Amino acid sequence: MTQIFSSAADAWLRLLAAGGLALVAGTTVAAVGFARSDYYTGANIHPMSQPVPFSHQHHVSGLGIDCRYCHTGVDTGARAGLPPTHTCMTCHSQVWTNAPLLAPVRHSLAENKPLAWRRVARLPDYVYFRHDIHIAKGVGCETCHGRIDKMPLTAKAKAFTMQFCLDCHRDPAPNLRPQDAITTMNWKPDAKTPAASQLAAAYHLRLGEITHCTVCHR
Amino acid sequence: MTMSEAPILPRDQSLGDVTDQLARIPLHFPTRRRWLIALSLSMLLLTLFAVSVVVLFTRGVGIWGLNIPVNWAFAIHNYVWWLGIGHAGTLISALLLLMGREWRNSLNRFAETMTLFAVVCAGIYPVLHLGRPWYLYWMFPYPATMGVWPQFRSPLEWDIWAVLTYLTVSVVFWYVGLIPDLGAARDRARRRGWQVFFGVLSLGWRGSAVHWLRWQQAYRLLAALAVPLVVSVHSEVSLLFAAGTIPGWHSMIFPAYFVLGAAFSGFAVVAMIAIVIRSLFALKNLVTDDHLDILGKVLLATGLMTAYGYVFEIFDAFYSGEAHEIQTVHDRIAGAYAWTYWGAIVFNFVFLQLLWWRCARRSPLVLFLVSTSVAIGMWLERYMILVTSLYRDFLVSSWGSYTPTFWDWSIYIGTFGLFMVPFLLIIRLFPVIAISETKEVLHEEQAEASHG
Amino acid sequence: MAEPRAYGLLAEFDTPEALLDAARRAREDGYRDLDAFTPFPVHGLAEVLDIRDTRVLWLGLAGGVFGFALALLMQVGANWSYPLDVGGRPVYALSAFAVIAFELTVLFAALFPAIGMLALNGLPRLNYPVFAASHFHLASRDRFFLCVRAGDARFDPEQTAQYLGRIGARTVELVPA
Amino acid sequence: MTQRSAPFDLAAIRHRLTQGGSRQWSSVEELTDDDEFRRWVEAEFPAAATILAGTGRRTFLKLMGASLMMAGLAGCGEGRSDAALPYVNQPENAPPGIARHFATAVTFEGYAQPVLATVYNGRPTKLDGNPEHPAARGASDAFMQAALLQLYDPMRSKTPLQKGQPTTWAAIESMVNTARAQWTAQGGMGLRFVVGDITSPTIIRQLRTLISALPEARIHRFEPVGCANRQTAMQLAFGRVAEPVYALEQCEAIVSLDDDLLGPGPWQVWHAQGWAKRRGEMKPGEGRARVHVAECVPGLTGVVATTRLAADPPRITLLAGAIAARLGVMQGQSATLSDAEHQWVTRAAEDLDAHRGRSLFSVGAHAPARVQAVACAVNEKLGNVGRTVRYREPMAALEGGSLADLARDMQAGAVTTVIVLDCNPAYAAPAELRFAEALGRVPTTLHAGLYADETAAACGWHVPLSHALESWGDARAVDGSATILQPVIGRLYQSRTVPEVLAMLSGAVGPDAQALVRETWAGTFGDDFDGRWRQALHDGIVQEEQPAPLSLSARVPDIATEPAPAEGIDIVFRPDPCVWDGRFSDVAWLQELPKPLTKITWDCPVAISPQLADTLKVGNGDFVELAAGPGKIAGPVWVMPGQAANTAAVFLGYGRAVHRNLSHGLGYAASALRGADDPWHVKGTIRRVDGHRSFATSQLHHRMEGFDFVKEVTASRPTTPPPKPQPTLYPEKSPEGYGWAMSIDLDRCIGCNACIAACNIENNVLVVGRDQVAMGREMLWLRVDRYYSGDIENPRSYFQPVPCMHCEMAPCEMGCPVNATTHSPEGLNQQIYNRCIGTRTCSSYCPYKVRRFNWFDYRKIDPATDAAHNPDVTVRSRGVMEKCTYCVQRIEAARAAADKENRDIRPGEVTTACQQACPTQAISFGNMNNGDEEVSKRRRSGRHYVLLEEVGTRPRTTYLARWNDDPGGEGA
Repeated sequence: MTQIFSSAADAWLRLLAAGGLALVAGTTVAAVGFARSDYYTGANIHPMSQPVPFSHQHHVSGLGIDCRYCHTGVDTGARAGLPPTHTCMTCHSQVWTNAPLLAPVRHSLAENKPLAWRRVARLPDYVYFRHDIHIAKGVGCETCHGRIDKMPLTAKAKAFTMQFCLDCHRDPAPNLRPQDAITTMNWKPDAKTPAASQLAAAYHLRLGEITHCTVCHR
Repeated sequence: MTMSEAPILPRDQSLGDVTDQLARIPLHFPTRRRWLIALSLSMLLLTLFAVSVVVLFTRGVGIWGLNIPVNWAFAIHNYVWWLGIGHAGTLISALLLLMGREWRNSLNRFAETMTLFAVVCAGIYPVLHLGRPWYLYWMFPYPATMGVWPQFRSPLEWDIWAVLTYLTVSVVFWYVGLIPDLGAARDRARRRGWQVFFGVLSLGWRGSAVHWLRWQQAYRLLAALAVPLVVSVHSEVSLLFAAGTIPGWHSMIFPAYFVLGAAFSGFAVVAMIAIVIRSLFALKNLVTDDHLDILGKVLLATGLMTAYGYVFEIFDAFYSGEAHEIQTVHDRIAGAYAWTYWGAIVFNFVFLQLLWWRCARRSPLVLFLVSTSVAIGMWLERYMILVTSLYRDFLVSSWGSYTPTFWDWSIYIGTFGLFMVPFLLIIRLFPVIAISETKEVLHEEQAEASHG
Repeated sequence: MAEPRAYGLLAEFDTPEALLDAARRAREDGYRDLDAFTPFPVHGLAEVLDIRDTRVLWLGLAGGVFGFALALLMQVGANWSYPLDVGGRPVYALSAFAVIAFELTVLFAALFPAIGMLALNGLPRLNYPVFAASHFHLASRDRFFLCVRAGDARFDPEQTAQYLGRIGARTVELVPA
Repeated sequence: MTQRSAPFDLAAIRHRLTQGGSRQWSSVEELTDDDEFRRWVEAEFPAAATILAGTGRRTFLKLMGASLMMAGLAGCGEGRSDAALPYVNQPENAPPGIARHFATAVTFEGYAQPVLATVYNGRPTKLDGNPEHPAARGASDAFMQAALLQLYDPMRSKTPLQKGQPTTWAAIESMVNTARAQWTAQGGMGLRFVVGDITSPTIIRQLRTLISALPEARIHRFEPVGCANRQTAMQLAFGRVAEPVYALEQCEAIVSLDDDLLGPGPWQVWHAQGWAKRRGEMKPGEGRARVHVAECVPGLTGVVATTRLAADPPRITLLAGAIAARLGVMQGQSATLSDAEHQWVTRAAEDLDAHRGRSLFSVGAHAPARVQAVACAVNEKLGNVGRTVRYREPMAALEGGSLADLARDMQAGAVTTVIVLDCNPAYAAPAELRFAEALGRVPTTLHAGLYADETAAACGWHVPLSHALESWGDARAVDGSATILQPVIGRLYQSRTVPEVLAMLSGAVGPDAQALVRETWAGTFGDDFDGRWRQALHDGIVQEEQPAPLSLSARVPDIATEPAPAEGIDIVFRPDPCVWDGRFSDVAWLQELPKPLTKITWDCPVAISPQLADTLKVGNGDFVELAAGPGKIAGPVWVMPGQAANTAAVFLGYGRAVHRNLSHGLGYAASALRGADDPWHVKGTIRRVDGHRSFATSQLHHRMEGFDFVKEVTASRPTTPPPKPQPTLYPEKSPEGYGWAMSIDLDRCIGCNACIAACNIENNVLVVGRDQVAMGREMLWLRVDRYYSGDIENPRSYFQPVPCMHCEMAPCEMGCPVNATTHSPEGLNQQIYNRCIGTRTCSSYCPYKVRRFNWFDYRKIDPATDAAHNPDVTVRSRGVMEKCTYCVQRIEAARAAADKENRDIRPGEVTTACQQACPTQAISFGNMNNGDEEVSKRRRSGRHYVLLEEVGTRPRTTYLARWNDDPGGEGA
């Protein structure tokens, strides 16, 4: 009998085996990574197009308008709410009255058709998030929505994964601020700010009780 | 069993003949026509299976006859049934290897093969029966962005691990045992294609003394592990029920009861396959009537032990005096599904009694029929254990009933295709009987003979 | 003249007994670098050739320990990372974790020696000198081969070949490297 | 996975319900009968085809719903539209996504059912009894809950019709104008109105004005159930119409002759609350509220009765006579009573006698008028009048002729115009009147209704009416107080309210619904109109002087004292407990509500006594034919334990002729047998005919089989056996913080289904259709188990509501491999739909089988429920398990409110939907770690027990054993 395989065959076989293993391992790692990627979570990626190129940067840091001026529901209800066209027109009936950029707003008013914004920060429908309680317990806008005052066009700042929510629900203290700093952007605790633990106590946080399922899912 | 002394294989055959005979089966396949017919039939069943699964996944488990309270039926009970069948393969192979029962060697290869695909059929059911199978991966611990993990206290979670472990170990055990024979087949092969095929699969096995040494260590170690594994796997399957509070499930005897039942049904199927294969490939010289005789005895033994389980279950219920338990026993014996109970008794134990007679054990036909009835009987038993416990549990108000639908049946019958197709391919492509081990036995016997 | 580099000499025997006998004598006569190729494990061959190796078994033990540890780590870890009240059971329900612990113990106790066996045997090895030997295909049929490797101190193509012939080899063949 | 409301939903809903909705429905209708389509279905959905054969549109839609999943494995297909539409001009104090509540009312047989409507973004999602209103006190019944779904019912009439073809209001108005010229010319000669019972001051005012303007016009009253019979009785007794009002909270002894006081109907909540109050107040041994019932068809009152007697209709008369005689109201009777009857009469009479002024003798409104009249006399004699019963002017005050009169006149050709206001005589009228046919002889016929029903089909013209929740209007509740109806949602279709239609008839152009109502109340409110108007709208009740009760003295009519020669069987008629007289038969979700005593859904049986079943050799589902006079009906049998031996009961509300109505193809039309003079009872024959129909029931087995799921306590044994100590290997729960628990008092439960109804709506429980229920796949989170024990001729019956037990040692949680069901620190057994992969292990392990599974995608089956979804609760998709959550959305809402104010949740701040709806407060819910809460008190009570305690699951839902006032039937 003669050799069935050339001496190179073994090399190929081993190469193949190694390649196969590498592929499997690589795919696994890639999949786990992909689920966390900005591409998948939609965080920090290019802002989606809106009917009006509304600039938070201009309105917040430029004009210093408080978040609650437009998002009126934020401390009273589950939803922050988008401003009705009328809110826009309170100013824009005076300034930029016929700026082409604002045409959609004027049409909306004229034809009594809502502006069709596209939702930037959305949670899955089975997550029952309440803005008001988070505000009431001292979680600032910035914590979840990022430096909105630096966004000419609005983009999602954080990956709203369950892990993201859990991190804070397990240990809220580091993300707490005094009520007067809720809407402040780029807020840093200063000398007068009470320590995180004191804040947590002051807000009567039910630590360890806000991670069970029905807090968010019903 | 005293067979280890008496010769199990006819001695008037040389090592060479045996080698050629067995290695020829893949290389110069006999009975091509019958094999092709069998394969195409199996293919049909497999297609039926595929179609049913597509419908199932698109429409939902509602296409089955399930309801509340009977929200488990065919899927789970066929899962248990298939898994049970699988166990015999491992048992025969491993247990008897350890006990040095030579007669095993003629049976272990296809017994193990049978195990592999029985376990595949079993393993696919828990997936099919999910309401949302596309989230199956949630049952495995992986770093999820949800931060949630599987629930390791759940018998269902245990089962996933048990079955996957069992499948992996079975494959490894099967393959390790196969390597030397693949080598032998390679050396018999003349056509290039076959040479490469067996050459690669045999990993260049060359039967060096030191290789044999390590091979034997590994193989025996695997066998030693396989036995407790089998026991644990089916015990866990039984926990899937025993861990619930439902009367008729919540019982201490379940693990033993299930393992024995599993071996019982498994040996029956091994016997069936042995009989078919030996006639199909004319292996009467290797799978001898003595083998059948032994199988018959084993079948009888495990059968009687299972019967004990039945008796004890009833005793248990009345001994506990627990109203619901007694109610369940009553429902089993006289309820709407009494036919499953009595069916199980008849098919499992009545025909079985034939095997007290040697001639019956040694007659392929009789043994085959008895084995078939056992397979059916055990299927009925699983059905009975599931449905009769669920359809009437505690509250009278939630009593219900269950009737399998077309799709229940189509998927079950389809799994036969899922089992047969790969099985047929394997016996077409690989040596169905362990060559090296058979030769070892043969040589020992000849040696004994020559030394007087 | 230059010696062709050889792998060794391959001596063919008819029965395992003949092989054992030959191997024993070869050892007595001082051959050390011996190997044998047989269609099935021949009792006592390892002792005669003085091969001792239990690493495979130790690998089994290691695998078991590894699997057990991994299982416990996984289950305890999961419940530590997100402790949830499940049916009033304890968070670290070791009795419940035992099942999967057992499974993984068995799993790795099986995988380690299986893979280890191949690795120690240097398999897969598709191309190997002895395959070139003219009768070697019978090594998986009904012939038993004794091999004196070229590495042996007393190895000499002619003398050793004659020696093997003397101790009953049916054929002797020089296997090129 | 879910559907949640976004602002401006209303637009979307209106769009779907009109365009999308209607097209889908009509097409499905055409399609289901079309062979071409059938072939297509067989090709596309083989399984569908098999089930499709001979089933209605609902089944079909179910299959479509399931088959929608063909669109891939997107099992939890969230419609991931990222559109965000703000208001253009945000309404005053209506921030999006925040629920607002409006007090208004829905009407049932003309009576107001005062409700508090929960409204999200202009979309009512829940109705609850108005807590401020004495006739509701926060409680509700199934019909009140269902009104919401009727509002969104896509089958509602959407446009005016002329001869079945869509037309415009303009066309209607011009038609009316020409007609009116003719009426005025002839002073209304030949103009007839058909109305149901009407309590609305506005409508009454308008009709009276119309009549005074057209003196020859006539009003005919027709209420298929109603209490016309009772009015006749009052005429007999007092010589004038009157309406008796019972104060059950005053009654220590109630004797009811075939009067299902606690049964379904406009009075249910009122009576149930009164009875429960009395039942709760009394101490053991002090008689509590003893109820003695003799009835021919088992009713809810019979279930809670102290003693119950099954009596055929003729015997009822004799029993009345016997009781009257014993109390000296009538001269000595020689009625031949059986021993059982005699014993019952003795006990009843003694109890009445022993509690003069604190008792009530009541006879069913459908019993012969004379017998009812006797009851008036008896109560007077007992001094109950003014205490437990008072008489008042009927709320439905309109005087008018009967439908029989109208039929006669129409046949005679004396009628030129018939205007049918919000009732359906063509379907419900006794067949012998041949009403629809007669209607055909009338030149001008106009029907105004919520549906284009049988009458609409028989009329030349039809106009759609607005639903009460879309309407300005007014109505009076059973207690006599008025409620002003205000719209809580914009009109979905081009419909008008009854006042608007009447205004149109009297020539007003483009009438303003609100103005018409204001006009009515101008007088009552006087100056400061706006103030009182706003007050009335806010409270949901008009503060006004209630007229003093009438003081009347009863004459005693003579009634039969000897049994009439018995020929044939007694056929009695009853309203269906779920669809009533058929007015609710298109509400899918009421169709699926299990009927209290039979647990049948989507169907209408002929209930016969076990004795009859035995003689006929029939079982449940076998067909029988009932014949009386010319009329015949055939229907499947239900053998009703405890029904009077010679009685067969047929139910109204089914066998609808309107093809698109859900009841089409279900059951029979009882009107075929009904007589015009006595619509409640006929003598007839019954025979077995071929055919069998298996019912879709939510409970297959009703006999308790010797188990004690429902425990009873008696005066001699006033406590349940103390719980056995249950050792456990597991860590004990700490009694810190909140420990949510529910306690259900089986002594108060009357099985009225209000809790189920409320639960379904609050928690978006989906309709699954008849076939699925038949397979045992109903979705009810809370079921009311019905058991009976004892002999089947006159068994003892029990109700037991079973929600999730929220076990502390929950077997289900242990079974779940993915942590989809876990335990909250506060003791909730949480079910997380979006984590569930559907292994169903939890349900297999559940000893109470309270878990429900989405076998298919049920979301698309019933568009009505679609629009009514509660935005705070996930709508479950295919393949996930669901179950009672203790209304966790309410708990979390309360917690958010509390946390914002840094306080604890107050006792009673969280109420579950079932608890809120229950008219008898059988259900209490709260924090069991706070010893002062009702639920903790109940858990300490002697009657407290745990269902299936031996299983050791430690449930948080527990029960209070039922009182048995009459152990062994030998008197207490």
